[in-house]
Amino acid sequence: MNPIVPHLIVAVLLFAIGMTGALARRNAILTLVGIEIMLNAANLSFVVFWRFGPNPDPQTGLMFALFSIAVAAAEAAVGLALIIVLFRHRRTTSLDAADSMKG
Amino acid sequence: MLGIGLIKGLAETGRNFVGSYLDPDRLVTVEYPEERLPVKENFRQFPFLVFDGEKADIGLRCVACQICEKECPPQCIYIEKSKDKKPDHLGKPQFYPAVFDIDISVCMSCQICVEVCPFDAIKMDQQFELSTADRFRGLLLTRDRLAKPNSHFQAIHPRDAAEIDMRRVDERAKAEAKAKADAEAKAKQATAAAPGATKAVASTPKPAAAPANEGAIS
Amino acid sequence: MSPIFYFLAMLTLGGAVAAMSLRNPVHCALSLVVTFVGLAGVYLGLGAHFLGLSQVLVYVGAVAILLVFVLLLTRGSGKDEFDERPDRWWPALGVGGGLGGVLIAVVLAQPGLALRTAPPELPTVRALGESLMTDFVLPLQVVGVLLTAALIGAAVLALSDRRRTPQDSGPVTSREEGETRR
Amino acid sequence: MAATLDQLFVQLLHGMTAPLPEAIRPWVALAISLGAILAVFGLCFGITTVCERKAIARMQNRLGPNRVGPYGFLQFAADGIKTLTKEDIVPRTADQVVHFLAPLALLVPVVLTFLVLPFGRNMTAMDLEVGLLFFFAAGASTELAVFMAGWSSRNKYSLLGAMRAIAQMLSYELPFILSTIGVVMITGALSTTKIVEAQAAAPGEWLARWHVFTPWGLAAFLLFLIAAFAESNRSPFDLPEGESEIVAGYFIEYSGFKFALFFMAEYLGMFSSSGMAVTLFLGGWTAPFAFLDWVPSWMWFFGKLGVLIALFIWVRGTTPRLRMDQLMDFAWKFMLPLALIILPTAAIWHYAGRGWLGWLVTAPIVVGAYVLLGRSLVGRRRIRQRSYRYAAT
Amino acid sequence: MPSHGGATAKVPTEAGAPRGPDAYRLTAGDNEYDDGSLLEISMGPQHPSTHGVFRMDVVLDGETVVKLKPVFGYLHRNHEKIAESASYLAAMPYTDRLDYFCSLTNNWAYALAVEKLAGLQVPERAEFLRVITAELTRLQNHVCLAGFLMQDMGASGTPLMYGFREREKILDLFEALTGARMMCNYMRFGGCRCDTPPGWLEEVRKVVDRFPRFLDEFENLLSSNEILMARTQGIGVLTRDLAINAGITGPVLRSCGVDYDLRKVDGYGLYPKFQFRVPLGDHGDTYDRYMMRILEMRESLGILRQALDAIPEGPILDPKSKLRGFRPKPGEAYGRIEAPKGELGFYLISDGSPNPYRYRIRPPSLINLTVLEDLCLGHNVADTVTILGSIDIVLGEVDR
Repeated sequence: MNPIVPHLIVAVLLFAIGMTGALARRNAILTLVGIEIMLNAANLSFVVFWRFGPNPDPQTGLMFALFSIAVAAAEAAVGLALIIVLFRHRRTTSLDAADSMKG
Repeated sequence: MLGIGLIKGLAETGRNFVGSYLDPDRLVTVEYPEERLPVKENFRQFPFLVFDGEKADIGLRCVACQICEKECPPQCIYIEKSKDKKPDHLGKPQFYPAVFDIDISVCMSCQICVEVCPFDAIKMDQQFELSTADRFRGLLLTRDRLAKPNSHFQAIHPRDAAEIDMRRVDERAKAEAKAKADAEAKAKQATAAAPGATKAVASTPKPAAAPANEGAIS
Repeated sequence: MSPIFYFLAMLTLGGAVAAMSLRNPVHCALSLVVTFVGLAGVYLGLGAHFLGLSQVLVYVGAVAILLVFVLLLTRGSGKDEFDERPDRWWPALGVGGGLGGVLIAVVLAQPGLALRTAPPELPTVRALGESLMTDFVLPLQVVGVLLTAALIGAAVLALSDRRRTPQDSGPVTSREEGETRR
Repeated sequence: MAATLDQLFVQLLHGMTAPLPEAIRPWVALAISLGAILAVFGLCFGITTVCERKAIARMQNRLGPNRVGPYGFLQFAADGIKTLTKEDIVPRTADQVVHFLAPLALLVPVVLTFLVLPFGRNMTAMDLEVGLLFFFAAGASTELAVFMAGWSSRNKYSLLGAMRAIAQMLSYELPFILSTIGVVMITGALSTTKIVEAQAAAPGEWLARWHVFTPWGLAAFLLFLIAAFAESNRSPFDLPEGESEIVAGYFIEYSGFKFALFFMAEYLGMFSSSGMAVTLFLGGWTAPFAFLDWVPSWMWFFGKLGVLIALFIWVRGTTPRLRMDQLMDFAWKFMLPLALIILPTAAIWHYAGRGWLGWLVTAPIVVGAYVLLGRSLVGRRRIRQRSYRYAAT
Repeated sequence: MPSHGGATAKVPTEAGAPRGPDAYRLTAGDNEYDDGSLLEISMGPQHPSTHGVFRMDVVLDGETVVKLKPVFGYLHRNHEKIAESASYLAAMPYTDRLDYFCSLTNNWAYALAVEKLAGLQVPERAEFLRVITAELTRLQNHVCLAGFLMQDMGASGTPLMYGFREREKILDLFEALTGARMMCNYMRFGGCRCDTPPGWLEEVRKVVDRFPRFLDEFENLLSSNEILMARTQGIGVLTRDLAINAGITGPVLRSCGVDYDLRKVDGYGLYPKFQFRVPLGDHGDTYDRYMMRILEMRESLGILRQALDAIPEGPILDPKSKLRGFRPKPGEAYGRIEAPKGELGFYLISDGSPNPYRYRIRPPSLINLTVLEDLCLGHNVADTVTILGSIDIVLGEVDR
């Protein structure tokens, strides 16, 4: 079998799991976890295409994944800071509580 | 500059590290069961009852006056007075303790009993390895286990013992002199009446007091 | 495909499922770590050593720690947070499953997925660094700016509210309290 | 003869793996190396605990353990048997699974960090091109284990200890990594083997090119060492387990063998970060002077490791513990700026050459930065020695 | 029968205070604190650095103390009532156990009170012996305090062991003089129990001569240490007014600049004859409290040297004092001394019987402990431990 396929299927499943979780979970932190999983799934596909893909450029896929990791770290930091602020105001991390624009 | 104090401290511990191998003043540890410090003369730990002579039940100095029982701060002494009387070293008939118990687990070795005793009968021991596996019998010392000969007291508290022995010798000499004088007076009064009886009274305590005399001199 | 890959894939997917379905948020975060480690293993297997180790360093060493830290700070760890209604799960499962199905179908049905049979020569770290400094220098700078902004933003967000809370009294006020109380 | 002794263990490994088929040979070699590392450093752990207790005892003018075996050196065996036979108590409210996994999750990454350390010439268990990154990645994973232990015990003290540990390890991770970047810049490699080779004496020179012999290298070495103290939770950074404040920190609810695992992980972490300090700054297995090259390389490595461990012990016997905010201040306001200043200094050194010019330019920068940062750190808190007055009468 | 239901536990009583198991929680019924963002931990009675069986209920915001409640009484031994039912002499060994570091100063304070009550005169040699033993006690108390303080700061025992090494030498002196190392039970009404054994004063002089070397070592090790200074300076600041209002005494009071030393104020014993200075601090923080002890030790050494030079021969007990059947006239007396920890006072009322009618102790540890919360608020958990250590309490004295 084409070795690219199982790798891609793992990436797809990971993405689907992350998406399901991000939609279903109400805890803001777990939603963030879901998003992280989706980002990782995307990263995996980048690496897979870098490794097996037809693109002759040897490093673009790797670089994209690397930058994506950096962005994910920033996203996690800001997202979690937001959650802390939300918790301070609402005393909960449930996303349903964040339903008004005014703090 | 940051770090100077830290380096000073490191130098100090380093010096102590080396010093502990070289300087006996630094390494003060005594490895107890194998090495022992000499016991200081004043050291006190748990009282014992002094007896003169060889046998505890004859030579016990205690007259069961119960002052120590009353004064004992944690009330760890239990005394029962005897029904009968025995002659003491002066030849005077005295009570003796039928029961004399001290509870080690309560006693705090404060020496108050020793201080208040008018008969020099209870003294502080220096035996400190008193632990035992028997919680009840082992920790309640009865009269027989409390009684220790005067020679033991002389060994652990030589200065005190010498002083007390001197005093007791004096007392007895005085008592004997007085007894003699009394006897002589009696003898004079009743010129031919039973001279052997007084002699017998005066000579009874002699065997018991003899070792005490020797100890005081040596 | 080597059995190691299948093992790592199972680890990754199992971790992800656990991370999205366990009740206790801390367990979720810990399962997420399993996913991250599994992915790092997959990367290493694919020859992307630098990326795999960066994945561990960043995700396990920083992001996961940050997650559990926030869980602790928001007291989310003690309570049972799994009180969401199942009616949220069915649509979510529908969307997720549908998307997954479509994508898997696409992957399987795509005959034109060209395969580079010979593995690319694995780039040395030096080569990676050089391309970072030449071809990718603009993204690098942008990521740098982004990270700085994120750092400052996170710090400001987390700090600003702090000053207003009444409990955050310094030693000076406490001493005044002590005196008035006496 | 010297060369045989030098390569003794390498030859041994070759001899053991040679009859195996080609496909599994590297894996078997790795497994054997791992076993050897576990055995050697396990023994080191035992001996170090005894030595530490004896050394600290001597610093405190005590005798230390001296009952089990000759001079008490088998004390660790007695302690090991004791911890192994002790009852393993898990609190009823604890999260059983996480509580069980935490010591393992701590020990495994710590052991993995040893794989990339070059113990001698050709004696790296896993000679990765990104060895240094591997070391940091594995080291970073220990934080999670600490959190697992602290959180799963359901004890307030352990939770406080875990929070402290995580905050501390995260903060010191930065100077820990940044202080090594200078070395990576100068040697141009992330491979530990290459870093060590770069520090060997060049032909014709009498002194080795250890990084610690340069101004920036010395400063980076000290930073790395301080961060290593913090990463391995050793005094004066032993807040996560500060026994006088939070009793035992994150492993308060562990007993018996699991506690021993934590204890072991702490010491192994100390060994691995010391080993990395030796590798990066003290020339790894290279001899300091060219004429001492005949001494087997692994002896150099373990000798230097021993010196660093002795330093760890010495500091532990001396210092009081820092407070949490001071710890953070120290990491962020002193170590991090200093590490950032050291980076360009290393670059300047690289271009100014290792002659007198390099010294003239870089030494003042490093010393000046140290003095200024130190003064601002101390000055902000108005910390100084005081003089005292006496009552008039 | 008390019910165990959660509902009944929350029923407010007269002052709105909750009852049941929650009643002892600091955050109970307090909405400001009870929102779950604070952590309440109980430090002690089994805690490594509460100096015995002391307990602190601490409410933490992160690691900052927002509330602290000292809980004590775990070591209550009914000392005062026992003394009221025993003879005057029988209370003396019990005073050893108040502050078990300083049994000799405790003896002195009690003896002083009884002497006032019974009008006994202390011979001069006994007064000298009292000063010598009291200052030795001060030395060994302060070295232990400094050691324990450093131990609380996490110094893995090194300063503590140095302190104990020196204390050992002083305890050996006590043992040679009184027969016991800690529970000395040495002073009697109107003097001391026994005279010095031969050569004892020379031994004291040896120890006194060696002691400054130890103090220098200690200061080298610690006083300039950056970590120590950072941990103690500006921490647990006790203001002058609060100290005076709360009745703080001893080195803790002097560390905030109040010149109050009973050795100078009352001039009891022979202290007016000796030259010594009273060190004063200006900040009232933990560092000052620590340094007060170090400086006081140097002054104590001066007193000891003067006393050893001037000690006369003579009797050691007032001939009027009686061991058995001691019955002071009806009346009351308050005897106080500057114990190493502060003002230690004994208040006695006699009704002419062999035992005191009222026997009351003013323990410095307890009174000094009352400001603990004021000192700790707003500081770190780690600081509460060092602040407690710098106040220098002994639970035997706090709980009595």
